[in-house]
Amino acid sequence: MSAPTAAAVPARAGGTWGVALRRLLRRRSAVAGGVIVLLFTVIALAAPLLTPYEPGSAEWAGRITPSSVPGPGPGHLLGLDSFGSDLFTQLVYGARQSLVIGVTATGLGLLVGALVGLLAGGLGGWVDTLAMRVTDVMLSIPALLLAVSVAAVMGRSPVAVMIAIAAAQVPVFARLLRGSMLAQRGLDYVVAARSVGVPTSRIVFGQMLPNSVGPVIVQATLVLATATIEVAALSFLGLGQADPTVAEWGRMLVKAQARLESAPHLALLPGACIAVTALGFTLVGEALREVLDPKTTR
Amino acid sequence: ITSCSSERGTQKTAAGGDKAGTFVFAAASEPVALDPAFVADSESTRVANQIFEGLVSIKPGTAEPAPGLATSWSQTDDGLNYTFQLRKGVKFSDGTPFDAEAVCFNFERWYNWNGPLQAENISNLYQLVFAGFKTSDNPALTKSIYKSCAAEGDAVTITLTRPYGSLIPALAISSFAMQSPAALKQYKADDPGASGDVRRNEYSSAHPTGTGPYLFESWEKGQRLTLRANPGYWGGKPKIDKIVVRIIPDGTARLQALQSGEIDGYDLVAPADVQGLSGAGFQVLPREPLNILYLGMNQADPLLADIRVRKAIAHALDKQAIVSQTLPAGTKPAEQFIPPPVNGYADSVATYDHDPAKAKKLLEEAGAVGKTVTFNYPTGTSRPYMPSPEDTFVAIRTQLEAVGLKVNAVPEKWSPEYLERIKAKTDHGLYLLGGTGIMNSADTFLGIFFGRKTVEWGFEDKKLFESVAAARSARNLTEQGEKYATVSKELMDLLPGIPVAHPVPSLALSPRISGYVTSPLAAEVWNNLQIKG
Amino acid sequence: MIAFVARRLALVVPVLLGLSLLLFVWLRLLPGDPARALLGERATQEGIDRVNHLYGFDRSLPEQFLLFLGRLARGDLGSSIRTGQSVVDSFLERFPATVELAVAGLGLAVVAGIPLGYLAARRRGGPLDHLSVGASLLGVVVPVFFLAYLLKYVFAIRLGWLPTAGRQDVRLDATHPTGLYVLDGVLTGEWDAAWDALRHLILPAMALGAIPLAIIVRITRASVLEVMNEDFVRTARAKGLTRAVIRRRHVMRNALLPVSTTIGLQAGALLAGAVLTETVFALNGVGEFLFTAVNHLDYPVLQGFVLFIAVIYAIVNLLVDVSYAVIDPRARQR
Amino acid sequence: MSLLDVRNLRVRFASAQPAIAAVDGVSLTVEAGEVVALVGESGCGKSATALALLGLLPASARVEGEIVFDGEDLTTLNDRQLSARRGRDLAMVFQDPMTSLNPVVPIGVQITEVLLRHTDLSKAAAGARAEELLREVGIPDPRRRMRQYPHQLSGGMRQRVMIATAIACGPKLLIADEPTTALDVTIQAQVLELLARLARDHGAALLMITHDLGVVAGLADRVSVMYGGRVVETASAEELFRRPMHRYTRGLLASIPALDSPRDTPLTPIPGSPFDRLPWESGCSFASRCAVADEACMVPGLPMTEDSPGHRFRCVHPAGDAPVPVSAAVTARESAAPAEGESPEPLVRISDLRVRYPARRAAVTNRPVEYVRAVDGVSLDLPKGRTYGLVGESGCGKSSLGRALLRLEPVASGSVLFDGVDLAGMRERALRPMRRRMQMVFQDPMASLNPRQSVGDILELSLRVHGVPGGRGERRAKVLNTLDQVGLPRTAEHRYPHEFSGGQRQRVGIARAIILEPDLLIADEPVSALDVSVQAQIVNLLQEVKRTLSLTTLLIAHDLAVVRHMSDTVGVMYLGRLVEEADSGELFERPLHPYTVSLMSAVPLPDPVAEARRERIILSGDLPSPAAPPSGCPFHTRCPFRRQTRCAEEVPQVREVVPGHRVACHWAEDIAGLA
Ligand SMILES: Nc1ncnc2c1ncn2[C@@H]1O[C@H](COP(=O)(O)OP(=O)(O)OP(=O)(O)O)[C@@H](O)[C@H]1O
Ligand SMILES: Nc1ncnc2c1ncn2[C@@H]1O[C@H](COP(=O)(O)OP(=O)(O)OP(=O)(O)O)[C@@H](O)[C@H]1O
Ligand SMILES: [Mg+2]
Ligand SMILES: [Mg+2]
Repeated sequence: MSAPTAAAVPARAGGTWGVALRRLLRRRSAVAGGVIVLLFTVIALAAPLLTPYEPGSAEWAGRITPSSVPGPGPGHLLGLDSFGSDLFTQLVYGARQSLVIGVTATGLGLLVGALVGLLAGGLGGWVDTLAMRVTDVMLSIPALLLAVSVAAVMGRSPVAVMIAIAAAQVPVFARLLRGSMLAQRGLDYVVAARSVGVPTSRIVFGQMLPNSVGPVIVQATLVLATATIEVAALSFLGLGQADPTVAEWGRMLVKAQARLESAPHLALLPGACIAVTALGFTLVGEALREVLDPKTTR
Repeated sequence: ITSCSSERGTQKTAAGGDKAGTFVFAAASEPVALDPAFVADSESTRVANQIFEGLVSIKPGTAEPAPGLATSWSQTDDGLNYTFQLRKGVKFSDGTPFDAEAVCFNFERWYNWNGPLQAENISNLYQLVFAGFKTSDNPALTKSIYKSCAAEGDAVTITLTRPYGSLIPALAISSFAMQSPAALKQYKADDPGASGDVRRNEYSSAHPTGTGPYLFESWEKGQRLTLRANPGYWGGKPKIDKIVVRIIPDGTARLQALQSGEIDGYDLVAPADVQGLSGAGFQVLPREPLNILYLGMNQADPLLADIRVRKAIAHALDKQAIVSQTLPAGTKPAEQFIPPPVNGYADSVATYDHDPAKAKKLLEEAGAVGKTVTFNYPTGTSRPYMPSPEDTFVAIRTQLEAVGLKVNAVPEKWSPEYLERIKAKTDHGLYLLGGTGIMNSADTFLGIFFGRKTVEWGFEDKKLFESVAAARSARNLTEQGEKYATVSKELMDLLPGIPVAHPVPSLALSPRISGYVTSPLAAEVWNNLQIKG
Repeated sequence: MIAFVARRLALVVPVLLGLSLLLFVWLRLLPGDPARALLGERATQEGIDRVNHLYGFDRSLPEQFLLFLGRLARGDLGSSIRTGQSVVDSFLERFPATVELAVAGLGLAVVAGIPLGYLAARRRGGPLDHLSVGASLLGVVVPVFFLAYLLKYVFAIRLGWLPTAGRQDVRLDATHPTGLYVLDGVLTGEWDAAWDALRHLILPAMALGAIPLAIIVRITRASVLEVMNEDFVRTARAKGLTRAVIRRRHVMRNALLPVSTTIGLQAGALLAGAVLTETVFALNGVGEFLFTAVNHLDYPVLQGFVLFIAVIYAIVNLLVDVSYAVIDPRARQR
Repeated sequence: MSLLDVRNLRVRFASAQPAIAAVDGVSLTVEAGEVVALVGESGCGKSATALALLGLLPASARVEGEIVFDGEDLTTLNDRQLSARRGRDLAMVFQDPMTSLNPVVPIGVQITEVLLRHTDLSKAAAGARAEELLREVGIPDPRRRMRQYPHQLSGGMRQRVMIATAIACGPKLLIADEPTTALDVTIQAQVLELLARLARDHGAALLMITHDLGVVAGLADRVSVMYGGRVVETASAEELFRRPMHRYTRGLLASIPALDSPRDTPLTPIPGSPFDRLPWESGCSFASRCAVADEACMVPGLPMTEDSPGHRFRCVHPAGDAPVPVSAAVTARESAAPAEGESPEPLVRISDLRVRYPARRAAVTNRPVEYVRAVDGVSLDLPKGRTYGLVGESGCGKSSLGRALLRLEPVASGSVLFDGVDLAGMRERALRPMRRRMQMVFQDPMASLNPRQSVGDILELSLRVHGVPGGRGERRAKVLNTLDQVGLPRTAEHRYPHEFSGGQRQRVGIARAIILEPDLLIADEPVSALDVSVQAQIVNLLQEVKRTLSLTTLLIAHDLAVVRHMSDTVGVMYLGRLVEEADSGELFERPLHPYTVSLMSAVPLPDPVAEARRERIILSGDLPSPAAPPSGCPFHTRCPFRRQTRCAEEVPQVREVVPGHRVACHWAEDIAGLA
């Protein structure tokens, strides 16, 4: 029985989300993750304030050669990158790109996936069957291949990367939402709503949906993490953001592979940025999962 | 089984124990075919060069033609008859003798190809040199230059239908190497076989038979290709017993494999790795560049159709800066569309110095200040003549912007998108491209680039095309060189593009290998390599 | 049980059909011209038209699809337009490398992940827990190709313990009856060859296994924690059973259920990872070939390989379901 | 020396939110061969005590005090030493047989493993012994069962397996923690009897933990009542039920309806919830819920008072022989009950209702090929303004009937006439306006409330959906009004379901049901998820609501006493069929169907004397699967009165045997004669 814990919760709470948030704040890992995410968000937003230079400006190209780049020095906190741009500037603006791509890709995947899942889980019947067969098919294609093909169709642009990453997540989100919607369907509170005479659409959107989004939100947080990494993987495979001077961590990392021997910091820094951001999202996501999972609330 | 683990220590002793040892070379991709007649790619050629020889060879360390299976040759003044004196006592590795009949058999084999074998990807180089076949199934082909072959004891005479000035250097190309008629017949070299692709038939994948210093031993697809020293090689048995060609597609992986001692060498070292490798005691051997990297300017673009704009761009470029920032050490800026050692290099041409002021002025005259120019460049590729297109693009862009042009960057994947954009579509502007010579002849540069109207360049200039045709059909090399030199001059006035540089490709070798002499044509034969104990 | 397997199999067929249609349409939507990709830098329009005709790309789409299905029914998946090799052959040629890699990667993930996850759960909140969860997180957040590079740098170049690339020392003349090099070495008794092939597998397996390892560690940990709170584990303790019996029979057998599902799901993800891993370690497997095929718009190869992969994916998941049913008697009724 | 002597046991959970000790100084003795009951409500620390005895508490628990078992203090032993004793000297049967057996291990293994651990038996011998044990606990065909998995066994059989495991090594002390709460009454009776018999036969002492005073009455020698982590009263069973001294014990006894108590006795609920307790340091932890508490109760460390030998309690104001106080809120039910005789018009008339669920699906097509016949041709009337009680064992189709009535489950066939309109074939859209007139209260108050809506929103939703006239303000007034009506503070409006106790949540559930002022209320097990002391509050509330709104009520429950207490008419269901129906008083006095008879005799009475006098009919076997019900009379497989072949062949129809008393049994007249 869950009575003891419930009784223990102090009055004046903002619904289950409020409870979840407070529980989340009690977890050190979640707070650490949140701080990381927040930090990078601030960096992304305040990029122009953090660096005096324009991103992508190859102003100092004259100082680099194929086998050497100037390291940290006056005027350039971290030195130059292989195009002759200020590395620090690129990293700072890279946060923008990575976050925008990650958030948009996840949002897009979430939107489409959730729509499919909602239709399937809410309407059931042949809509459900069809949607699930299609996601079956999509799931049996390796996600990276899917992404690669999308990127190939769309050409090399950040938009293509977003769609590519989103496309691979659509079936995942769809299934998740459908699954938890179906689980809600038989629950007493839904039956109760029906018994009160609430129309189906209102039950689906007003009652089932808010209670089903938990796992989807968790997944979205985790996708935010993988998106950053996937952007890098796509770059590695020669897809994704095409303009080499646009500051984007994945690209920077891939580009720096060529100079690993002579200038390892060119790879290690964006690599670390990717890893840390992904870590931030993962920590938050994992903690959210635990917090929202009714099994772990005991 | 010889037991030898790849651990560095034990490997050294193992190699020391068996004096000649094994030379392991990493290739970026698998050879397409072992029958050299069908292939032009560098990995196939590299292997073919060890197994096969042509009538003409290349003087080590240069791009010069040298005696090969023919000890000498002569030609008639009209440029239509070439007579080759054949080397005596040479045998194919299947034991059959190399003689005049064998030579003619090879020429007739190429000449008689028909149907699918006339596809561009199958007989690419034959078509490039000889222009057509006995019967043309492909309407794009013209009349064959080759006419007939006559065996006269130890000599062979090749008759042409019209003069072709580059025949001698062309015959040094591995596609025209001599193959054993017996083996070609026995293994049905021209039969598509079960796979439906002649390049993968039994001959081409398991029985290549030539006269070269090494014999084909085995080919484990995707993993390795093994060659053994040819004990009966006319030039003496090679010092190395065995060659293994490994396939390592990733550049970083090749570097690391060399560093960890798993391989003895690889080609096309990334410019950034050169210093590190030589610092760590590896040999990094530069090749004299026989290539060109140019910035094309598509005249179908109205902006670029204006010669003042093209000239302005030429003056805007600081080639020296591009070279030092993005190209391998030793690279020289280019002034013409052919590299200096090549026959046809002009003494003096119009040059366009780095002069931003002049560039700005020209742009003003043309009313092009602040205009946006499309700039196409490829991504995800590294060519010998263009090791890092993205870096080069960035460098050029910066320079263009400095003189007041706006740049609309259009990056695309090298294959097929980029190639398609440049070669088949008209909507490109500035673009990066180039080429590597397959023989010491301007024909492989100017002949291919400017022989006819192409969408790549987007201009029509009958006079230029005629000069090129005339140069092609010059009666001998000297005459051809002179004619191409004029073409070169004309080109630099016309300025369809800007020659940027001749990037130096280099090859990395383990310190235990000695005796490697690089060739500008990358046509090294490994019979003189040695492995230090 | 048989009905269960039959039903699962019956579900695979429409998926494969749907997949082939989807693939077909989709591949034709890709921009670019396969002929151009094939002929390269100096291709002429005529040459391109000829190649298109040769491979039937000039026919109408439905016609092409029917032809494709017809050949598919005969087990013929066409041949690569890039290399000319038959798709079935090239798949079979490369498949062993991928199988070896995937088994090693997943094997490593399972062999290391389950005990680590178990220990983390048992020592919940302790240093070991933080360490294994933290380390497994790292595996997830570092891009595979970068991880591969770092591994090679440390273990191959700096320490010189392991080789950097390839499947076996090329100086070894090992025989390969099955194409699975380690197994070959064992079968033929060429122990040094087997050992060498195994050494070549270690780093790729680590790179590829990092993500599944992390996931397995976490799932195992969560699942063990959950099972340890189950009433029947308390019952087992109340019976006075020894720790070993409780762990083996009562905790692990139940905790492995979600883990086995995860392993099945990872099989798909593994292939994506294999594309990168195979490239970086020059293993010439299915993934690498597939990627090359995408880059060259090699339709027949793409179609064929993705279908193969889908079949394998389906088989793996069927196996997982069956193994699930073996562990869990309740699942047998479904 | 006692077999078990627990002294001043304290258990504290590091993680617990109010950092009150879960067990706060429990002292307890069990003599060899004695049956001791430990009674108390949810969360009072019973399980924690039991687990502490075996050293099975989670690592986060801190245990203090002494547990002297057989002369040895168990708290001084380490886990390895303890584990050698567990299962051999002390064994335990847990509450939920569904979760206490490992689902993936055959039950044979689960029994033999304990034998292999603690005895020198060979594998084969252990197997044989396990079979013997299974036979002993009454599992037919033990050899086959040994190889089966828990999910292939019914709940009762699983609990038998648990018991077999517990007694396998002949323990000196058997601890049973609520061993029957998860089981049906008829099964509960079987299991309880078995436990007591086996403990006796094996000479084991039995420590029986339960929240149900009724369960222990007939079983225990001695009873200890726990409240808030402490034993508040200890006495012999007889003494305790005769003279409960502690105010809590007294309250507990008064708050539960009993089958044999006069029907008119109103229930006296204990106010508040069992979790409203004070820490002992500040006095009697029951004080906050006690009607007679004063400053004297707030003295820390209240001692135990010994009243008569063996009867000790911890109360400043012992109840003594004072009469059970009657709460003013509860009025005599006669006033609400309609006059006997004239039966009002039915509001709902159900005829030949059938509800089915797919049970098995075809392999490939996924079409259902077999159905569970959850409701299998039931006809009944719900008279206007009356309460109809529906009882029956778990799975007999009570909920399905209730839900189908509201069209929350598709109706396979039959008709449901609501005020003359047939709901069965109606389209959902047409039905929606009707819903206003019929509402439902669900079993699990937590599950039936949307966790993401505040109570105000939940209540207002109904009003909005039905376009109850008036603006926001009026709706809000109505919401507040309803909150008052169900006895919730007005501040509840802004709170979320998880912020309430179980009883309060059920009040919200009731508020939602009555806010639309329906004509029909279906209450599906409205109190079975609640603690006993709270149950009375809700029962009283329902009664009151029903009276003030003159609701027609369908009360679904498995607790016969509650049904008897609340209903005017009672129907008994078995395997989807209605087997008996009569006026409440009539039915309980003179049950005519053998199933009803045995059902009633299985209910334990919270009175050792009555319990001892009573002749019980214990049903053998389990409920057959509703997917494949037996032929003929569905009950014939378990019927103690089964006769000839007719029972197995002919389906008995419901017929009026005595005026107003309808029974579906071929031999109802004979049974009537017997009774
Ligand atoms: N693992 C735990 N961590 C924290 N608190 C616990 C734990 N187990 C039990 N408690 C708390 O200890 C108190 C006593 O719990 P216990 O399980 O002994 O109650 P109970 O009398 O058995 O109740 P029920 O009738 O619900 O089984 C409760 O308040 C409960 O919340
Ligand atoms: N949604 C469903 N799908 C399949 N079977 C169901 C479903 N709901 C109920 N059943 C089955 O129908 C039968 C009757 O169920 P119902 O819930 O009506 O019983 P009940 O008398 O209310 O039992 P309980 O006392 O356990 O609530 C049971 O055998 C049950 O397993
Ligand atoms: Mg308990
Ligand atoms: Mg029910």
